[in-house]
Amino acid sequence: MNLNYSDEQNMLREQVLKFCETNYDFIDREKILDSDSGFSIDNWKQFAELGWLAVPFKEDNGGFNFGPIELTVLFEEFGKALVVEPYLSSVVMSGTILEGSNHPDKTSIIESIISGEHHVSTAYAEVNIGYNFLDCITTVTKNGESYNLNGSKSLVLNAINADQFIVLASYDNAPALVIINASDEGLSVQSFKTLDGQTCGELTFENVSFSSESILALGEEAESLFNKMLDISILCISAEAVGAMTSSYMKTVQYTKEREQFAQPISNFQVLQHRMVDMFIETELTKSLMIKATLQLDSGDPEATKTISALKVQVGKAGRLVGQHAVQLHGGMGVSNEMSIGHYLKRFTAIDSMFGNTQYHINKYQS
Amino acid sequence: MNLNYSDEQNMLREQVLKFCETNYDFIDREKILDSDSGFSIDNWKQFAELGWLAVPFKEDNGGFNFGPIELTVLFEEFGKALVVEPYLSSVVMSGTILEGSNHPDKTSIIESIISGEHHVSTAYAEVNIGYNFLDCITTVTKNGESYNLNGSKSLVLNAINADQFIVLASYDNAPALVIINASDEGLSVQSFKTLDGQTCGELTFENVSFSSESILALGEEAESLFNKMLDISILCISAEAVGAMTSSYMKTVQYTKEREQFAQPISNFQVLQHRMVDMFIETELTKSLMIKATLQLDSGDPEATKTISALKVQVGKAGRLVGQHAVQLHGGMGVSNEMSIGHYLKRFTAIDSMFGNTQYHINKYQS
Amino acid sequence: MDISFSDQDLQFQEEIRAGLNGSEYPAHVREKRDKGIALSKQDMIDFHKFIHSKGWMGYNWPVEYGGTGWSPVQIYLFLNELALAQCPTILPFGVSMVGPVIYTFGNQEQKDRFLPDILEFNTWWCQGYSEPGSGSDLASLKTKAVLDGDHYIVNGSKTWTTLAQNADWIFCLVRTETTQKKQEGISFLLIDMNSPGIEVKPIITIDGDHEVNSVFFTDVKVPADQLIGEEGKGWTYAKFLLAHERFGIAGVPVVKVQLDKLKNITASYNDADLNRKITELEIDLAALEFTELRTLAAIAEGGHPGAESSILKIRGTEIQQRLTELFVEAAGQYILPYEGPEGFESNRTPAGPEYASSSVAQYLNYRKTSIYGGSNEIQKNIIAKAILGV
Amino acid sequence: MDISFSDQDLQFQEEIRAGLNGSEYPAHVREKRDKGIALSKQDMIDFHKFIHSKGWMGYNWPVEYGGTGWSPVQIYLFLNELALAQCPTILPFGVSMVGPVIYTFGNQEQKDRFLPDILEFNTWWCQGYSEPGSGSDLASLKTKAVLDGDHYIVNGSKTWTTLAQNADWIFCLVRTETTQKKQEGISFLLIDMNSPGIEVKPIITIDGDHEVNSVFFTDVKVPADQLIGEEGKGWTYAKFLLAHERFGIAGVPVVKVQLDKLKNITASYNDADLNRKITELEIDLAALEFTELRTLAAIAEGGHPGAESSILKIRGTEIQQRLTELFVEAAGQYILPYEGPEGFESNRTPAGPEYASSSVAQYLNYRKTSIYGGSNEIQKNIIAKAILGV
Repeated sequence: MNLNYSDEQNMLREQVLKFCETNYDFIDREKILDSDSGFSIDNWKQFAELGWLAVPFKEDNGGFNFGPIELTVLFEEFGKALVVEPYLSSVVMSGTILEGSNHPDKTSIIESIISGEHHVSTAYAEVNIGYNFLDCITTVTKNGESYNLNGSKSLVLNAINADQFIVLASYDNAPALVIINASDEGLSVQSFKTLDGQTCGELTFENVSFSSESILALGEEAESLFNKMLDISILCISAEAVGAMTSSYMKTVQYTKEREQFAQPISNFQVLQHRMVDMFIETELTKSLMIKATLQLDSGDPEATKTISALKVQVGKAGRLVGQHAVQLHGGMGVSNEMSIGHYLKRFTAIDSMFGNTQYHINKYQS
Repeated sequence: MNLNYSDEQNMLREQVLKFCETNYDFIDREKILDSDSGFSIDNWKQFAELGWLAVPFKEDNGGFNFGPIELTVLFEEFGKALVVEPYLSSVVMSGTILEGSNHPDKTSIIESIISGEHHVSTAYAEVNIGYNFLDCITTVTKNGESYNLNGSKSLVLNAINADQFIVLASYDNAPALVIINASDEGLSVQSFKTLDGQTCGELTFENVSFSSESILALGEEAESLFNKMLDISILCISAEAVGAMTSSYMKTVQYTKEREQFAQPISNFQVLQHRMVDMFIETELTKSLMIKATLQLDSGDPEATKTISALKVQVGKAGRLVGQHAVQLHGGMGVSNEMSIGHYLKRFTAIDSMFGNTQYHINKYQS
Repeated sequence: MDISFSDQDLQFQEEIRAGLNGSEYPAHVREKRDKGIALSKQDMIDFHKFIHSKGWMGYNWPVEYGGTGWSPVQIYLFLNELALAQCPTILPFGVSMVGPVIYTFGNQEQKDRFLPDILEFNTWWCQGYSEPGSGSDLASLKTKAVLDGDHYIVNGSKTWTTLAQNADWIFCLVRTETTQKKQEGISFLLIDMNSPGIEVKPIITIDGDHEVNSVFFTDVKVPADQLIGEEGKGWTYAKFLLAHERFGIAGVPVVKVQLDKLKNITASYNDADLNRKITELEIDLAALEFTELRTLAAIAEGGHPGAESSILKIRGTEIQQRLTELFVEAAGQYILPYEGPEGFESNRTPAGPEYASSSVAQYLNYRKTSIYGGSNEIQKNIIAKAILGV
Repeated sequence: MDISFSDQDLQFQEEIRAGLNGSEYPAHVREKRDKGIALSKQDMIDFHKFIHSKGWMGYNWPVEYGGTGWSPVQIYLFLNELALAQCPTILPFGVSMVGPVIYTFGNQEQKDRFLPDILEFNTWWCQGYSEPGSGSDLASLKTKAVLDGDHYIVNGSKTWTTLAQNADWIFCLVRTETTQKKQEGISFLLIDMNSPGIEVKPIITIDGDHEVNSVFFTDVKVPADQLIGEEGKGWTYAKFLLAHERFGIAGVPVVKVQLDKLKNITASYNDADLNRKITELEIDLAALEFTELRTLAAIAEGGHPGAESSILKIRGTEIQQRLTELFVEAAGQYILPYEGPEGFESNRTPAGPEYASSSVAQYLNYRKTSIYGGSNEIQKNIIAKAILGV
């Protein structure tokens, strides 16, 4: 048993930390959120130059062949600074599916993702099916030599900037993963800001036509690839949550030491002290489950999916507790949009809602 | 709207309070618990002399024709001193059923209860049916002109001292309430102490024979009478819980003011202060629901049963919180059997378990 | 004991209900509230003018100053009906805050000058208490007022000033003297928001809404006859105002309306766990509601519940916040699209089920309720001291 | 990073498991534990003698003093296996408490005199720290030891002394000098429980059990060579003892065993809400278990986790207490018949389902866990100061 990060992993962490310190203070972030794309193209270029976009991909596809550990290192640091660049959607979600598929052009698509030039978003959610993503109503039908896609997808991250979409659909009553182009006829995209300052889009498909080559996976293969993508995506946003929790309690400790009321720093009040201790404890417990899930995914342990559900439950509960306490202890400052602390609460709220919320994963863990 | 107790009700409260101060300090109570009967025959005689045993009965039956309000006054004060006399089983439970029945001797039985000479216990619980008391397996069968009772009943309060038992049984697949004598052939009683220092018994019936006169109610009438008894019994133990909560937080406030650690009374510590505030708040909220349920039962409001479930839920949660905090704030003294504070926790635990626990009544409220 | 309201009270309740359902009620306000659309400043004025037209504006004032002279029970029923009819809240700053201070501590000239406009809603008031450095510790305020002839010169700043962007007047606690005890030397001053030297800067809250502001005072000249009562007695007046019975602080009827909405939404969900949480909330709400009635009964008997009303604040805001969490849980992933509110508690993004759009707005908006008006921690300190004596 | 234990460690684990399942293990102890029957004093001695016979008694001691010299991982695995095999807890008073103090601070004569008996369990030790007036504030202790020739004369009392009724020896913190700073003037003294002037009075706890005691000292003569280290340094030794890595403090394996029992009981219940609570507990337990492993990994690397172990204490006891609540919930009304325990955590009343009888005993018994060993409030104070720096 060894729970130390390697020197290489620690270097990666240092690099991300430094990048965020230099390029991602709260003012920088506000400007990024106000931009048209919703993230910084410059930052994304730097991610590419620093090799971060290559982290999880196999060497065959131009990647570094790193695994879940390195991804959690990246995301924990992203979480501390509330980074909004679409790493989750383009690299983790779409990258995982592409790399697991048999698409003839997958290497070139992945290479263009790694280079930072190309964005692919995965469309998995639909109205009226809740978190049972595989029960989708969007359908692929065969039409001579080609195929048609009809239906709609919801909450597609970074949709407005995506060059391609991977779409989870139903074909012959079985799941299918297909890839289409943003420019394809019959596809329309309506984009929104998300509650935590990212972007997402509603997609509508009217006879979007594609060839058999665009089918990434079918049936059980599609299901297992999709579930693999969910596991690793949940792990990444959980690591992000751990980072965000760490920042939340540390900023709160700092604030209460500086804020004076009744002629003393409010950190002197025992009730507030214990509240911060609770925040610290929840953060540490979440980190524990995050590391456990990381190592189980890394080693291909069949228990990993169950631990992922446990982790998502813990992230949901701890995120709520840490986020709410942080706001409460910041008082009026906590509910001001010009302070970073409320944005952590928003991110925790968003993370809990994604890929199955707390209650969904309690039920999943049980079953 | 008027939420004041009447002068008469306040006098009753004063009387009980005074009685408990004089006869029911913690040492007195310990002696009572160690006695064979498990309660004080002397106290019971005084209850009779003071007229308390006549409180809920109609004037026709020798009672004072008082209602739920007076019962809650009694029980709230009983709760403060953790009174163990079998008022609930003999007067409230059995009294309610007797008075609602058509038994030819009901007046004389009630009169003998009021006089303090006679104890009747109601046997309603069975192993394996949980809180669905009406699904009972104990059965009445017709045998010529008379009837036979077979089966077993569990957790019968004050069984060891009862002269008669009212038994909930099944007759022709419908509920029946019958009354039998403790001396009847075929009846055996095994008695236990309860966790909170009272007594209860396991009853077994082997062809216990009785005449048709002993049938108190059948079918829907039995069901509605039984449910009425449950409502009023839950109200009484809830009022008892309110009294016990009041004592718990007040004793805790007192203790923390006296107990010194780190050269100051521990009541100075803000975390403990807020804990005691939580105890106070929960007590007040419980009292509110208790009064609401009392007045609804008093006025025959059809919503009363729903409020009774809400009350039982609140009593369960608040009792746990108040009882546990009281023990925690008393430190080692809290877990010592020689201090009263831990006995309140036991009583809250017992009360929650009776007539449907918190979770049972959440479900019942919903349905 | 008697749980029911008197026949007169029930008849009163009917009259209020009929009035609120009547044709005089501004239709555009009703429509916007039904649809969850934010009200404009003019909408709010129209609503208050309607209330005044019914003679209800001074619902908690004595007859002598143009109020209704209603009993506590009537006030309770009135506010209850307003909430059940989904009316906006009657803005407290004029009628519930500065008004009672003026008619209790102001001189005749001040009463004549300010009270009629409050009742007619000709003036929109805001509250100048909190300062950047003094939140829970209000007495440490620093905004200074120096007497210069027949004017005070005011310098300093106030913060978390609700709807200052709409206000015509502000009532302020200012420091007129620096003393040993920080509660002394504070005065209560009325200031015209159009005075030169006042600047209002919006504070955007985490739900994206603009409800609160910072107000900056730079050499603002305030006529000395706008001082209420005596110099240095401001703290006494402020405490009077805080102790003034805070009707409706528990927010029970609003929660009831919202809870019904939530139950309608989740009726088809068959989600046992969410249903359990809703039931537990409903039970807690019932306990809170009857606690409020107990307080009301005590007031009706001439009592002055002090710290007990802290229970209503603490548990009321806890329940409100839990309810918003359940809406978020019900909305699931559809809380994600969110472009900030159009105004009060409503998101302008239409993606996903209709109710989803406002759920996260409310969740974020309601975080403030356990902070403002004396944080819940402060409320517990008050109970600990005043009731438990520790 | 690597989540798995080394092959050597796994082989070690196998050996322990085989030993505990082997024929040398006292059969009567196994049987009583299986049935949930309390162990007698002799049973406990038999168990400890068995542990000694395997050479495991000094599991946390260096080889030099007759210990195993095991690595932190081995100690962890050993304690884990003991719990999973439903063994009683190895009594900490000798081997984990006074033993390390003696071999670290005692002189050669003391080591020779006391250590072998601890390992062989020829002496049953108990701990004399707490006093009626000093619970969390241990340093305020008042029991006095006055040097009189070659003896100390001890007067005072200790309380909450676990299993003092069985003990041969007690190690005590006593005041040998009255000083300004209350941490000074405290000494560490070993006292024969058979000394004249010692009286042991049982304290019955709320579960009806007799586990703890008051111990009274009246002019007890204690040979001066039973003082450990230097006079006045007792506080240092006590702190060393408290900081000594508290393996297994989280109680994870015991909870696992109990949780499995609970799941067996409730499997047929089809009670969605109880199942949900069990699942949430299981998830919290998984988080706690891995947190303990992180602490273990840090120790194995030579680290000294200090305040972090407070997390294990706080969350561990919270989980233990919640688990007992779930047993009570599962038992429903059958918690009612209860005549106190036969001994450890078992009720002698047989009414209702079998598991019901011990549920309420455990519930009441476990209330102490958040109080003793530094209450959870004190643990949070420690984290606040040591880790958060507030």
